[in-house]
Amino acid sequence: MNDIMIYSLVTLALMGGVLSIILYFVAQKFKVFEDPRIDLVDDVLPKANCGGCGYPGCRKFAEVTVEAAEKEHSLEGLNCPVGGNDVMKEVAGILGLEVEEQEPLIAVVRCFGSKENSPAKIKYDGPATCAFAHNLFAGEGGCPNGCLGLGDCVAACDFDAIHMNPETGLPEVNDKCVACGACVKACPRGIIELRKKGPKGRRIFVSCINTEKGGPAKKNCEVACIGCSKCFKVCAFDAIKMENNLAYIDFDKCTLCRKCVPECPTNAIHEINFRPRKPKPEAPPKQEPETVLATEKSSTQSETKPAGESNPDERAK
Amino acid sequence: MGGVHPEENKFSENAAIEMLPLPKQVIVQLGQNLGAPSKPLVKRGDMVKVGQMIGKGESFISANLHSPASGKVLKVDDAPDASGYRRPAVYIDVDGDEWVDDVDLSPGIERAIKLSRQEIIEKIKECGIVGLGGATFPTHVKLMVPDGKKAEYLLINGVECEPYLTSDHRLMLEKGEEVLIGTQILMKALEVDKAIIGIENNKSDAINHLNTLAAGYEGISVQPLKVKYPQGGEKQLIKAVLNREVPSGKLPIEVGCVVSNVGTAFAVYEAVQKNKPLIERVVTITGKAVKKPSNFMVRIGTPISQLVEAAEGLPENTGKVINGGPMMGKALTNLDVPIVKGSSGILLMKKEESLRPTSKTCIRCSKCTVVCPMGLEPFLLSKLSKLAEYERAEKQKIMDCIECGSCQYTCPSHLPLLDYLRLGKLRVGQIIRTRK
Amino acid sequence: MSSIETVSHPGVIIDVDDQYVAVRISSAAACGSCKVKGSCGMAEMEDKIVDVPRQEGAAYRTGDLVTIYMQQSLGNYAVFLGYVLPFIVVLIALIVMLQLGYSEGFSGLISLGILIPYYFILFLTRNKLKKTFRFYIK
Amino acid sequence: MNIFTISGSPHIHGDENVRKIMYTVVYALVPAILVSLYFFGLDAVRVLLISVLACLFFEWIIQKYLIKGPITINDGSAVVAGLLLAFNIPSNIPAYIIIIGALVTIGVGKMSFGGLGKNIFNPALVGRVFMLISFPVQMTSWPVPKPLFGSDIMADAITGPTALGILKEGIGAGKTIDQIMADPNMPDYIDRLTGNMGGSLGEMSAIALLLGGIYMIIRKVIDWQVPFTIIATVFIVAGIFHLIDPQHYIDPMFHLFTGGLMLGAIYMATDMVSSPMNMTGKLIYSVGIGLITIVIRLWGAYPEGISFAILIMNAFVPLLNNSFKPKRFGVAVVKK
Amino acid sequence: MNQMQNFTKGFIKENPVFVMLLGLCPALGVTTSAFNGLGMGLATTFVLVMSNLVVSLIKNFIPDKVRIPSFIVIIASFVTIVELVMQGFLPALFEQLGLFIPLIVVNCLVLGRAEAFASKKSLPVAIVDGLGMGLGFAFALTVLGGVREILGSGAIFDIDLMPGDFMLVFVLAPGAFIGLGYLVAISRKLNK
Amino acid sequence: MASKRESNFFNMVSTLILVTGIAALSLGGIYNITKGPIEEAKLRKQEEAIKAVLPAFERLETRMIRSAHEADSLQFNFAFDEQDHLVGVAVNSFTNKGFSGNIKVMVGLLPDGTINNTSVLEHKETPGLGDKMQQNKSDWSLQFNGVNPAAFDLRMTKDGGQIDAITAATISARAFSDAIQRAYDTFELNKGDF
Amino acid sequence: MEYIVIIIGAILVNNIVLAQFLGICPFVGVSNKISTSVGMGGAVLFVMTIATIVTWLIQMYVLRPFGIGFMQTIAYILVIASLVQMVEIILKKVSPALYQALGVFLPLITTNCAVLGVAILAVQNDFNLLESVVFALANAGGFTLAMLLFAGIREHLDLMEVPSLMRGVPIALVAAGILALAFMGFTGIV
Ligand SMILES: Cc1cc2nc3c(=O)[nH]c(=O)nc-3n(C[C@H](O)[C@H](O)[C@H](O)COP(=O)(O)O)c2cc1C
Ligand SMILES: Cc1cc2nc3c(=O)[nH]c(=O)nc-3n(C[C@H](O)[C@H](O)[C@H](O)COP(=O)(O)O)c2cc1C
Ligand SMILES: Cc1cc2nc3c(=O)[nH]c(=O)nc-3n(C[C@H](O)[C@H](O)[C@H](O)COP(=O)(O)O)c2cc1C
Ligand SMILES: Cc1cc2nc3c(=O)[nH]c(=O)nc-3n(C[C@H](O)[C@H](O)[C@H](O)CO)c2cc1C
Ligand code: SF4
Ligand code: SF4
Ligand code: SF4
Ligand code: SF4
Ligand code: FES
Repeated sequence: MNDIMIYSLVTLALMGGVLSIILYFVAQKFKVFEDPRIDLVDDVLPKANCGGCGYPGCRKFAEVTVEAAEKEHSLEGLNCPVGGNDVMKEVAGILGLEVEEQEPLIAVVRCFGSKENSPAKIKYDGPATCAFAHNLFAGEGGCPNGCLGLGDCVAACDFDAIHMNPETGLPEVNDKCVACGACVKACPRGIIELRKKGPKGRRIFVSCINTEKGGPAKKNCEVACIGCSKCFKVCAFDAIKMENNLAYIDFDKCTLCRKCVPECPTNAIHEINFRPRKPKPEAPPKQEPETVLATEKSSTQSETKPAGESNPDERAK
Repeated sequence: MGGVHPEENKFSENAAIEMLPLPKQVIVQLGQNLGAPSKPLVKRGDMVKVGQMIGKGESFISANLHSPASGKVLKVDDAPDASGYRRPAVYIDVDGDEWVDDVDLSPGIERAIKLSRQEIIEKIKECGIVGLGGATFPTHVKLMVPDGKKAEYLLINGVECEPYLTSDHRLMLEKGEEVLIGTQILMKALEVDKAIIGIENNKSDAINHLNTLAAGYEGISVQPLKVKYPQGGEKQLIKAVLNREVPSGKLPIEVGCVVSNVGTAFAVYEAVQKNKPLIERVVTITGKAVKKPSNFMVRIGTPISQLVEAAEGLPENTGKVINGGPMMGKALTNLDVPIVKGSSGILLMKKEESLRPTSKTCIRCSKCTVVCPMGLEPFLLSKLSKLAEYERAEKQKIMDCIECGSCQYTCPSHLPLLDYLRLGKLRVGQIIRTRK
Repeated sequence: MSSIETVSHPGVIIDVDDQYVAVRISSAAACGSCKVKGSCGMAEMEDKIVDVPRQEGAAYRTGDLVTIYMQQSLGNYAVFLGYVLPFIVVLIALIVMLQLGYSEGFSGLISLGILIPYYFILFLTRNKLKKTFRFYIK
Repeated sequence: MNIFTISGSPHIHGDENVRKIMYTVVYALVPAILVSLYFFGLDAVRVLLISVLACLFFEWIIQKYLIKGPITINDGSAVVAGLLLAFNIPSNIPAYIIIIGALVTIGVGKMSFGGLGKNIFNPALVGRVFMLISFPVQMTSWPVPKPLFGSDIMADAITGPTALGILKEGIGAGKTIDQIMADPNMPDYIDRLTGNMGGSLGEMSAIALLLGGIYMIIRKVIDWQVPFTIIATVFIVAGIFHLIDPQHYIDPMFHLFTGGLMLGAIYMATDMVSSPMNMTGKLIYSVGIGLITIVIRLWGAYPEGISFAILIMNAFVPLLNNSFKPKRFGVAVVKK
Repeated sequence: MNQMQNFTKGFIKENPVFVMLLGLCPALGVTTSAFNGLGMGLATTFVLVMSNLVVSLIKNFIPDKVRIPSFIVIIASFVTIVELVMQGFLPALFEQLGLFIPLIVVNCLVLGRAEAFASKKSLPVAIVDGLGMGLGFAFALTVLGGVREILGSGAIFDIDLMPGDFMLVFVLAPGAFIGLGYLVAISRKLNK
Repeated sequence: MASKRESNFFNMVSTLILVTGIAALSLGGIYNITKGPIEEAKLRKQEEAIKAVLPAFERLETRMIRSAHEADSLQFNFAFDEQDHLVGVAVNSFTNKGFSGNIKVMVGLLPDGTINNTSVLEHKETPGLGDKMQQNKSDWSLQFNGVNPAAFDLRMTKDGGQIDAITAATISARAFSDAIQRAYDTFELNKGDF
Repeated sequence: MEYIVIIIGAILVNNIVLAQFLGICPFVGVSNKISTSVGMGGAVLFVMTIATIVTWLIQMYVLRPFGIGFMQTIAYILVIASLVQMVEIILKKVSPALYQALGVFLPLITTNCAVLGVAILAVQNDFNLLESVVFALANAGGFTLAMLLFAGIREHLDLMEVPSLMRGVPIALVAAGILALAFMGFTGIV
């Protein structure tokens, strides 16, 4: 061993010693340490950072879940809609907890005022955003609750799950939808609802949220719900509510018997993913050609309040 | 600061005000003023007379509503408004022109102001006077100067800077004396001894006319102003006339001013001196293709289609109908919409004028910033609201925008600046309200 | 208030006492989601805890997600006191020592040593600073 | 039934548009183009054509195949960029270098940022500086002007230095100003004014450039303050140093009429996309350009500095826009 | 994840430079030619693999609080070894890489891998990871160096492809940024 | 997974001291191994440069000599043949007039002051331009060989001298010749002492 | 005078980020807020200077006399790492409020290759102590300038529809390249 090695040894070991002492005190001061489970949870999350869980980003959600597990020993109220049950199960597994299954949801578009059903009576010439058009006027078709077709919902979706159908001028949801709810928030008219996907994706809903009386409603749109209550009367399961001239089907009560569908004089009730009916005299309701899903229907909130912001009084001022 | 010079196109400036015949049916919207809608006082089947109160302004910022015609109430129901949304309205089938008794219908001019300050305000409230300059803010509220504030000046807004419109211009020429008396009434109500009538230089006849008349009225003077849009915005007017700047987010009273439109002054005259409620107003009907651009005295509730008839019909190639001027007016969805208190003109635009050129991207020319009378940066604000960066937009004073449209008018890229600004203001407004 | 520039940071309430709310702020967004978080700086990157004075009438629950904020100018002031001023002190000490003709090694040591009194002064004023650097919860 | 159009106010529009603005710049460049044709003849035509066409072509192909957005080559901005790029290069430069320059101008300087209006840096200058640094030999061999009607003593291929080049060379070699001015290659005042000297296509005639500048000012396409402040700053700083040491620092007028100062100050610093959005910002930006230009001219390795100066100040533009806001109506009052 | 994926991910999918944006300083600083890039990449790979190996071996011996400093010491030792060996046996390359050799110590990639991988996973996994990441880094540097060399001097690995003028910018500082910028964009496209 | 050692004071200090100690020892070891090659590499570089600029020689003698231009010294390497005759001097010269940064040049002078050969040791000039000074990049610098600055103007032709500048890199060329001039002037000034 | 040369050289001609390629990671990673970039500059200023002083002392009084220059890398990095930690711990101890304010204000503390690089360069350039300090100061200035410009540029670009492939880092790098191009104009002024 020559001088050089001795010098090196002494110098470095000295530094190591000093450093470790400093670090010791640092360690004393910074007791907080990050729960390693946060990383583990973070790893299984889908990394979409979409905010669908209600937290800013997946990492935050991971922190919150770990914290909830620590403090409340349950993950109640915490759900990653994108990852769905599988991911939540994994998360729960990491944290040693159980989650109850949540039925998967999907976005449904509750308007079928296509270009044909609700022809344009006015020409809109402005920025292509529903939010602005909603504040400016009732819509090209004239229906104050109907879809404006300018695609704010499409722009809001991070999952490529909702697209404009250029023929109908209406958005359509496909099975990439993870029910993050971004489109629901984006639609100024409250047309989109997150609805249970249903067994084999089968579901029935009223594809209209127009609260106008029958006359004006029908004047603007051929497939508007005119509040005639026929479906209400025919439903044996008390699944249909009538409010504000509008029918709404409660998914939990609906048994998917399909009795109401042919009953509607304006074909406002849509059924999705059912096998075609046996030929019946009456033409089946207009339905999207694609298999998985299609345009959708009306929801809880629309009864109480004509769909979120769509209240015209909130306009302008 | 700022401002633009659109083509004036005041086709109807020499057309004297004519009475428009009574329509068969009037639809009186219940929400005609800024603030809460009036509460209906009549129901289906009731018989009403002209001037009878049919709607009551119950909350603090709200105004009374009177029947513009005599006849039978057909129904109280929703009626589509200018934008196609349905709002509550009173439908009246007109069967004549029978007035309530206490209105003084004599032609003479009543000069002496008999009522006290309190009574004046009461009367104005009673008669449902709202600002006729466009915002339809209830005038009696404006006259109740908050404690601790003192009005020094009354400014009468005769600027009428919007292209095409001439209703205020004609009113000043034909009813100059009444306007001045109305001004005196307002002065008394506000307890100010100075009133200034601001008029743009392009209406020299009105300036001369009022100047001559004003000699007989103490404290009232006329101030000619440079022609530029939006000289008539109240903050701009105060700045131009008195060189005072209303602080951001504050009302004119902060700098000791109250601003009223000439039409409002006229309505105040009629209400206080003649006991006549606000049931009619001057409306200009004009447009490049309109055969007979004119100014009409129109009853509130008259369908716009009737006004169009009176101007010798809807031109073939009408592409857009605007309630108001081309800079600030609202496009209408159909012609069945009734005239409301705030309608100062109906502008018919040709098809080729009514479509916007396609917009390109912002080239950062800063022309919008230069013309903005409020010193804002429209290119930035509209971008921020497009990207939903509302907090930043708020910090950049988006709420100060007076929606004059100068920026969008001038933008060489034809960007829909004001459209996005409005959206941003709406959202920011919501955010501010939830914060409280 | 809104016209004053502020810096804000999301965080989670971890503790509440009668005067202060302790908020744990996690690292800045860009780093927070970084895979190799904490490895770029040599300092182990730990979350920081901030004491926020309680505001009248507000209810705080442990675990709440909150945003804390502080005036922008205070941030700059903090940087000034924490980094810039000591730098200036060191620089001046160094120049003075060298001008006085001391050797470079000695001057260097002294100029570093001058940080000790500097920090001592900071220590003496810590209560005043505590009042200055106030945070708020949004 | 009549279908009405509905849109938000305002319903009328002024008659400005982007195309008009861009073509105003093109028209403003016409005198300078004519001067360059006079001095360089067909070579000038060649450079101008290649540059403009290449810019248009790259803009088109990038928009069509890479960005897959709307094609906007007819808005005139690529033409302006192409013209100004051509104005910044010598007339004898090989075609492939012009094409590379156009690719950098449009591809790197403009389209990478998203196209018109989004770029931070002046595209033509990005192209120019890229070429200057990549191809210093070709970019700094200046053909001697050969006026259309002049005597044909000068052979075609003669290259000569620019006035600034001679100056820098001379100073570098330790000569005094008097010695340098005695150089037979040094253009005299008249030549400098009319552009009869070596240099890029477009920096030839100060008079032609000024003429176009006045036209643009009248048409309100540019603010006079920007070119004026740049030129004034250069003049003042150069003047101060000239007064201190006249044998080492040449007189300020020389700086004004040589090199690309006029071209840069009038046409390139004023590019609205890459300059600040309000007057205070614009003034600071202009002073900055003037200072950096003269610093590079006096002490840098490069004889000319305005291209660098504009690009550097371009980088400050976002900060300037952020720090200097227009005077808000009613805001100063609140403070009191 | 099997070992093969573990090894290959560093090249495209999780390329440290193009995707994770780590170690950008050397990536920009030394890539004036493909050879320099490769040299730097291999040097870094060596440090990465060796420190992963050592860290993985002694991970249980090290108390948590001194984890990072210990890693730094280990990494710095290997860097110094590279430095000394290169200086002795490859002086020309050493001169080219200059400052950036000692800077391997602070390359986030190296420390990050030691911290995030080696200190948690088993030895073979750690080594394969180090090798994959290191070679991915080397790959990125070589590609960037190659692009800059071809565009800037018309050569690759010092072999002249064709004579003539090339775009000098690419061997200078601006070319590094611009080249890397577009390579990151291209790798995004490839990863889509 | 075996449990980690706890982070207590003793463990921390001992671990770090151990780690640094081992590191220090292994580094010391490696250093001892590489020391030789490193020094050799450095020497080789210097020697090669000298060999390249001078005729064959047997022995070197190095001295610092005060520069003729400024308060600095230049390294003079005197080369002698077997008979101890001076065959030439390799001057470690420099210039600060480069396009970017200093340039170091080894200048080989014959005893009469004639330039034998030159070699660039270090420079930061632009690749493709200024680096044409280097003989492996271009033959430009060969024009200095065999001339005696006493009778040859080392300035560029455009400055009135006899050297053709490097195309588009006059600055580097001037700087290079400045370095040579410095070596020559210092040589001339101190000639008597050799 | 030589100090001015050092300062101009380090800020404009050989800018630490744009020409020397040091500290690119924070430059790319965190330079997107104008409001904090000056603050980060202040932190870098302090850390860089202190680190440079300490490493200079170590170099001159430990490594050189003992002939263990080869330990430079390891010694520097250890010293710098512990220094940064020490500053933090002292600040926290001495003035918790100040420490917290900094924690909220600044994204991350700043140990990166810029600090180490500057320390090594100072020694490589044979600067004396004061020159080293000025060199550190100037480099911190250059770093701050670059960060500040880029914070502005990136805030600006965040509002623009940059093509998706170029969004974020790629366009920032291209812009940095263009700025580096522009800074080449300063070649030769020192
Ligand atoms: C909520 C609210 C309260 C107002 N209060 C007063 C007031 O107390 N006194 C007053 O003179 N004007 C008041 N104004 C009226 C404004 O000053 C202004 O005249 C009105 O908004 C119409 O202006 P415009 O037509 O320029 O938009 C108020 C306006 C609003 C919206
Ligand atoms: C851009 C803009 C332009 C305006 N132009 C006029 C105008 O020309 N004439 C007018 O009387 N009011 C105009 N106003 C409305 C005035 O600001 C103000 O509301 C009115 O003069 C107040 O009087 P009033 O309450 O009696 O309507 C304008 C408002 C804005 C925002
Ligand atoms: C990127 C770039 C690098 C340059 N590098 C050098 C260089 O290394 N040496 C040099 O003398 N000039 C260099 N120059 C300077 C220019 O080529 C300058 O025009 C030249 O030195 C003077 O022209 P001349 O040599 O043709 O007379 C460089 C220019 C650029 C654009
Ligand atoms: C007054 C004016 C000056 C311009 N100057 C330039 C210029 O110097 N370089 C350039 O590439 N484009 C210029 N343009 C065209 C256009 O603005 C430019 O290509 C944009 O920067 C592209 O986004 C100019 C345009 C105008 C109106
Ligand atoms: S369609 Fe709506 S709910 Fe479904 S993923 Fe898209 S945004 Fe989310
Ligand atoms: S569903 Fe709503 S958001 Fe979507 S296009 Fe229709 S109106 Fe717009
Ligand atoms: S921003 Fe508002 S106030 Fe300014 S010009 Fe535009 S519309 Fe008018
Ligand atoms: S006027 Fe239009 S193009 Fe000009 S800055 Fe404003 S928004 Fe941009
Ligand atoms: S490699 Fe230099 S900062 Fe990351």
